[in-house]
Amino acid sequence: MDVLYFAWVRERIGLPREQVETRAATVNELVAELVAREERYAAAFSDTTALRVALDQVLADFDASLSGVREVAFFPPMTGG
Amino acid sequence: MDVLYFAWVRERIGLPREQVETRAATVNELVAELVAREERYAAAFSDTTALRVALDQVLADFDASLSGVREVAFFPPMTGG
Amino acid sequence: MIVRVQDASFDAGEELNAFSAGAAGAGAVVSFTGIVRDLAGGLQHMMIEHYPGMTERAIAEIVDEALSRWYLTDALVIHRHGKLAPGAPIMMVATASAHRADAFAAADFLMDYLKSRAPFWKKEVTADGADWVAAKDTDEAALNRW
Amino acid sequence: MIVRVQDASFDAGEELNAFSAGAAGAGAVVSFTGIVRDLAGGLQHMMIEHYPGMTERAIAEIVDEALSRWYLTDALVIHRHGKLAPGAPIMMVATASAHRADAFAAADFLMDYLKSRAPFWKKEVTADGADWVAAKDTDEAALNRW
Repeated sequence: MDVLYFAWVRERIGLPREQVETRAATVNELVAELVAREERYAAAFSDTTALRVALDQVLADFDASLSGVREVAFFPPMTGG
Repeated sequence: MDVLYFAWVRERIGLPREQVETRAATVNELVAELVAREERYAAAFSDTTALRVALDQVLADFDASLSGVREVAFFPPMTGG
Repeated sequence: MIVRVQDASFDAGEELNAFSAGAAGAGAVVSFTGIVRDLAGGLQHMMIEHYPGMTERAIAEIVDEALSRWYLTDALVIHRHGKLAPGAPIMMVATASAHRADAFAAADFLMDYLKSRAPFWKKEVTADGADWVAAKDTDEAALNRW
Repeated sequence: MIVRVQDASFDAGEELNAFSAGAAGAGAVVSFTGIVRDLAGGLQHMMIEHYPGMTERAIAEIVDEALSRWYLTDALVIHRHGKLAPGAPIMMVATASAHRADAFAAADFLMDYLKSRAPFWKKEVTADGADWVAAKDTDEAALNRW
């Protein structure tokens, strides 16, 4: 699964994207796996209410299923416009 | 007193402006005087609810006083923009 | 604040750029452009009559009201009179603000008031003759929003 | 309907004129331009990061939603990413309609949704460092209007 990070999430984790092998069934489970890896992930995901997630480029909730999903992206609330 | 006409009011009366000697105390009284003059005025003022009046270039009501007023203008509802 | 009442045409894009350049501290610029359209087909031109003197005064009052209601760094109103060809710009409003909601609301307000409170009258000229454009009840009703 | 996501700058006036020329049957054209502003003073530039692929998709969905809600003859969205100087245009929205109320509402709607639902993130770079612009609660709340 491709996992992408944007804005300060990218900066905290230090990567724009990575391949992740996971059996996580939901976004929340994936987040828990990442947080358990290293401090920089824990720092990035310390408050998921301050984050947004997109599954295959569509906004989703953190309890959404990852079944069939190929691309997960984490980022702060958008500030376009 | 200067009396001005715009748009189809001007076309019906056949004049853009004229000097009117009047002792009318209100706009309604002035309208009554004009209507009594000639058919073209009667045609222009047949329905004053379809008209607007400005006194010295400020929108007013037909029962407004003409005391001190130098310029009265009659016209249909505006269609700018 | 700039108000121009003119028979000459104008370039809406150039006006927008000049206005935006002067409002660089604002961040949000909203514009409205009204264009002569040929609704029924066969429009030869539009004639716009106005009331010189009252026009400038009425527009200035409307703009002052907008400036008192919203946080605007600047506002622009251009309105033409005389003979206008189909596709030509009739008028333009622009507002600049640090807040996009203020820029939108003020431009919307300016349009509603210019439509029904500035002394302009439109006449459409076709091969069949000329007709004064009738005011719409919805335009008068729109004023109640503010 | 035109959607452009680009790092190149653009000329808002030229875009407005080109859009209006293509929408001559509409009568009412509303535009919004967002400009990089130097709020606190000392802004060197703004960096806008985006999510290629999702950006175009999200904007197209927002524009489709606007086209389904209002009578529009056309809509335009341009949004830049990359490095932007103070005073430079960030983005632009334009809507064309036969009804000015529709043109205003749709442009206002597009801005609210682009602000909070299109994947762009702004960072302000000053001599003291760089800070990500925080999303505002009022921007999220604005979506409830629609």
